[in-house]
Amino acid sequence: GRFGDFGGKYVPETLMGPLQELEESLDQAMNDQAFLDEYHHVLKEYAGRPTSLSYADKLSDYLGGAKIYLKREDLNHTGAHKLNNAVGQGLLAKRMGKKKIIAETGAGQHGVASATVAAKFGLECKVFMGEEDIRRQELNVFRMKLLGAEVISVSSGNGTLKDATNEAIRYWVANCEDHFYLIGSVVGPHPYPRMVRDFQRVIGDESKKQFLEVEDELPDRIFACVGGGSNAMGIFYPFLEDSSELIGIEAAGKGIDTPEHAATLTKGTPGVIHGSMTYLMQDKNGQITEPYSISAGLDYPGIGPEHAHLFQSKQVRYESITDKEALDALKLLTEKEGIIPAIESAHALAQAYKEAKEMSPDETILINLSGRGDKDMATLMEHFQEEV
Amino acid sequence: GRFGDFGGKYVPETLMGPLQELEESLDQAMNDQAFLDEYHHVLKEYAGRPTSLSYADKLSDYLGGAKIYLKREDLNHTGAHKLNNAVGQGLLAKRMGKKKIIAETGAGQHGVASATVAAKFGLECKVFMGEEDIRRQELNVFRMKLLGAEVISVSSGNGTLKDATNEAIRYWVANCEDHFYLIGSVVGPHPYPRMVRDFQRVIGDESKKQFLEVEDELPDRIFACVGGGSNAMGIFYPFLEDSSELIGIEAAGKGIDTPEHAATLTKGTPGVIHGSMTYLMQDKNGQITEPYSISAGLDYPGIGPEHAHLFQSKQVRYESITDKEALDALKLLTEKEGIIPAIESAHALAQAYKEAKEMSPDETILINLSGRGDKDMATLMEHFQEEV
Amino acid sequence: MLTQTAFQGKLTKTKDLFIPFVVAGDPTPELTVQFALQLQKAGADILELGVPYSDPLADGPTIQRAAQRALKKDMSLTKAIELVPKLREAGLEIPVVIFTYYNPVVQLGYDRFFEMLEENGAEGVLIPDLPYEESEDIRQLADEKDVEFISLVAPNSEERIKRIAEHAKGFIYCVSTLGVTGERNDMSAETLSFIKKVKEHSNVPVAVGFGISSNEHVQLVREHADGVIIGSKIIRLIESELEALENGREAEALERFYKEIHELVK
Amino acid sequence: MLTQTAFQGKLTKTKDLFIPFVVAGDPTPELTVQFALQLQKAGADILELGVPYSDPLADGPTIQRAAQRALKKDMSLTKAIELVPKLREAGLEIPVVIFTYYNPVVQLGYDRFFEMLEENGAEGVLIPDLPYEESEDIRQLADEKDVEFISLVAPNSEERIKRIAEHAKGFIYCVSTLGVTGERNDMSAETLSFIKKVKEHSNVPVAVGFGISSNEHVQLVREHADGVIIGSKIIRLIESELEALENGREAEALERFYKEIHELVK
Repeated sequence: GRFGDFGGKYVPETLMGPLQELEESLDQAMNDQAFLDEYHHVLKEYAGRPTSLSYADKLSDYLGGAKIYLKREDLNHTGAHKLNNAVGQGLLAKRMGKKKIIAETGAGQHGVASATVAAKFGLECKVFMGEEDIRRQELNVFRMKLLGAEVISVSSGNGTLKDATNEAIRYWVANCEDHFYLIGSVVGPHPYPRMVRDFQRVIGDESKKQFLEVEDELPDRIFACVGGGSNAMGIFYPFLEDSSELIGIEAAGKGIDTPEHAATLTKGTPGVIHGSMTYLMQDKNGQITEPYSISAGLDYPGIGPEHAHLFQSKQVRYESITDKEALDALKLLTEKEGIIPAIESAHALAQAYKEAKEMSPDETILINLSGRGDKDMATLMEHFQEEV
Repeated sequence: GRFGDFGGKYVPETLMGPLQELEESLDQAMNDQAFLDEYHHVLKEYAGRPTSLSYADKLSDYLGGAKIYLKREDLNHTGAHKLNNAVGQGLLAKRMGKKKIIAETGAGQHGVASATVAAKFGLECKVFMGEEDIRRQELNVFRMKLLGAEVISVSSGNGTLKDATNEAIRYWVANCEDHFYLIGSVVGPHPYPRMVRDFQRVIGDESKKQFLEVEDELPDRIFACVGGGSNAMGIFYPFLEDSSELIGIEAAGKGIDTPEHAATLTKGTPGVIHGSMTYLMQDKNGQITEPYSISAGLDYPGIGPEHAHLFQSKQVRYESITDKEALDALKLLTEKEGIIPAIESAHALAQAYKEAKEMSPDETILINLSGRGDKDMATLMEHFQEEV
Repeated sequence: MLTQTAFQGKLTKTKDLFIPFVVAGDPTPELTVQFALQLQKAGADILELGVPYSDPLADGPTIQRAAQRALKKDMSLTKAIELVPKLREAGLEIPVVIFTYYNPVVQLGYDRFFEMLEENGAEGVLIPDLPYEESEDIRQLADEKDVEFISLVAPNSEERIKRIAEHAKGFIYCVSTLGVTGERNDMSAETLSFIKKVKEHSNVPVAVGFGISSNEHVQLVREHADGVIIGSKIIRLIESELEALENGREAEALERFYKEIHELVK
Repeated sequence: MLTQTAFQGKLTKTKDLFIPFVVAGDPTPELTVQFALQLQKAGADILELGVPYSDPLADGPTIQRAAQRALKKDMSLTKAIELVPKLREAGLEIPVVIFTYYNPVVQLGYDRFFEMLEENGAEGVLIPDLPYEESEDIRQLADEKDVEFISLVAPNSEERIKRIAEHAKGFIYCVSTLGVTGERNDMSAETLSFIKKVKEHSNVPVAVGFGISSNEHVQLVREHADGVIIGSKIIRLIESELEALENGREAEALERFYKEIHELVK
């Protein structure tokens, strides 16, 4: 259960049994062609996969450098890559005979994805969400409820994602016998980081096939934003042994030299968060600190342990992008390509733009457009109302 | 330019020239394989087509009758079938050398689709929208602006779709030399109804292929909602000569025995609206009356002339569904399948549910899920907040 | 060479025609009669009597407003036609052309429509959203009933200009500028060359409308065409009297209106 | 047959152990010392000194609140360890187990951590989120430093129960009910059979925690296990004195606390 120095299972004893049961069931499932077939069947006939690979011709021309391609996870059912993983874990829960799932959520995207698969697979669903996030994301809360999920307000801590995750883990500890905990990113104790990656690698697998079809060679560089890091692991993983350079982009918030950012690898240190040894943002006493990003999906003080390993082993380069750079990148994509990306994804775009300009037109770039910006409209209105 | 007794070009003389130019260019384009290839290329690599055909297993089981399949236009880029047509007309505008497009919009879906293709194809875009709709659909207005479109507020009449369409036509009359008018449904003067149908028939063409793959025979019945009627014409058209029974569903609003509905075929009479002879809602003096539906996309006093013809020739059966029935149908699909449909599409669902129950499990139903419900969240919150 | 003048013999001039447009019922049916009389007094040769419509897509905001005012007074196609005998009673002698969108005509039915035109003595009809290709039946009926069916022609009508002009009855309505009705402050060389082209093919007087709002415009049009059609400008003049009319100063308002029109077409 | 008791020779009983839990710095470091003394007076055999943590995912709301209070007083792992000599000075004689989440230990580093435990005379350590499989290194270090590394075992530890129990040091902490810390009002037959199973394999006293909140619970646990661990209930008793403490009625509050504890474990 390790990625180099990172990963592991740093959890209360009570969870060791359930994690072992999960690992065994997962290994069986991943070796069962019928399970894999059903997973891919649901992705194709329900979620809308494969998602498109779009050549951003106007954007590429405008920047005047590398050819830019977008992997369109925004076209996935419910509007982001999150569903891939929720489908996989939902099917696994069913296979394990668990009728109830729990999930944590920040902005609500993973909560919506979990509530969606719960509805589709006939499972009971409880979503833990910080009370502050519930206030900020009223629409997603309503959406989850409409899907039949129960949204549980978490008032401990600052009432955000970190606290919701703590509370979900606590609830799981107390109810692990009949509950499946559906974690939304490549974080948490083993085998979650590996499992979520394996349910998200479909992004990279598809991208590789599609890219070879249109360009006949692999992209020179691949960009993806990193909060917990599931969309990035999903697209990077199948390319790890290839020549493509992989770049993960963290949220620099108001700047990595301010206290308000979520650049875990850039500024954090190794430690344990949510059951896993990884990098995290903490004070000198090992108390976890509150991260900040305009993008709720990147506003997380930890990062998946496999990213920590890829950072340490230098297999992936990690950069960071500020709120402002991300918003500008979002606007440019919208104007040039008619695609409003999630603010999360816009972090990957911003870094890619910087590098694309310096590259030659016979080089290629692949960006994981992890989700659509519909959920971010309130934020965007606040920032752009005067400009547009 | 006729569908039986319906269709035609009832427009100011000034538009006769532009319509003729459009028709000639369209005919050339539709006979040019390069144009068709580009249209299909954009749909595949940009819009995400083909959209999935989803078997609604839980819903079918729950209703206990026919097997229900959903054509997932909600997975199309920008969230509805509207983009198919906007892509087609956008490419045609480019081909005709028009650098500026205009569009009318009600709730804003076609406006967003038009603004999207304008951004993608580098065209200038003006969207006409009633001032009342602008107030109600603040988010879509912002979205169009973010995409670089100019949104023009229309204060004449009641400030809704009908008035926006009038104003778009007026603007086109005055600026037809260099402007392309991108109509959003199978309405308007010839050749619009035919053109929009031909750019939407991809829905039916894909459905037929996909349905044959999974069921090895055609669906027994096909359901689609009808406002102007483009999603319905899109899915019906390729099946017109087949054995499948086709059912179009209009909005009965608060009931077809009240004045508040949009059931044009059920309650309207033939006449001329927006350049076309068709059915419409009017008073005894031939003044067009205001329709009503909870669903902005069905809230239109006319209907595409081809529907009027298919109604008269009984090739398609038309039914109507009230606001309440549609909302209940929406909720059931959400809970059973994890898909929140547009309220428009929910009208088709409601009628399909009624009939599915009476059908046998070896019969099949295909429903065009024309769009996703994200845009309707404010309305849904108002109606369901207490229930969920 | 003009061979047709017609309007049941009531139009005897074929040059220098002044064809004003008013909306029936704007601001009241009674006042429409009064304004029409002032127009006749100022030299109008034919009156275009507009029928207010809910969705007037060939009209600009000025005429839309007038239509809204008239609709509030419950005006309709039939009531507009029935206003014709009242105009006669009050002393209007010039031919009247009913200007109506197509849909109200469809609802009334062709038979009843022409019956009513005949009964009420309207001499012409103009349907702005019924182009040549869609109007064969109604043109034939109009011919049979001796009603002038007025055709419009636009600069971008291109090769259709000839066909439309050759079949025109009563007078031919040239859309001087692309666009919906409204006032504009200049006339282009292209417009003038367009008028010339229409005249080549037309057997009826060629009148120019859409955007004529000053005496300079009128003079310019007169030089090149057989008639001038004025709509929005007249509606605006009526509009500017609404307050006076509401406050019982009717005589004063009509007098001022007459003077303005007189200045416009002198 | 219990062969190990240890805690550097300070724990001589192997039965009827009362192991209370307090959070260092709740509500202040000084008062933690005072509450600890009351607990000793009421018969405590080992003190679990909790280190407040920002993300205590094995704790219920009561202990989370206590941690928040302590964090506001700037409590930390190092300061909690440094509280031990102060406890001794004030008269605490029973062994002290530092109860801390793993991350603060990682940040401090194993070497410095054990150095500090030694310097400050803490006899044990318990890390609730460091299960058997992840703790080999630290258990070995603890052995070398003569610090008791307390292991937890849960009913669903299944076949791991044997392994954990056999390697347990100091005492073994049985999670009586699945779940995070907190108070519950009943004990199940399954819990009792679980305790029995742990005892079969353990060489150290078997203590039961998680949910013990009444004298009835304590009596029941005593019958079957070697010790009782009480956390949330004690925190709640401290919490109920907060107002009195804030208003300077410290002696009265401590006395009431002592009586409540005495009743609980009598």
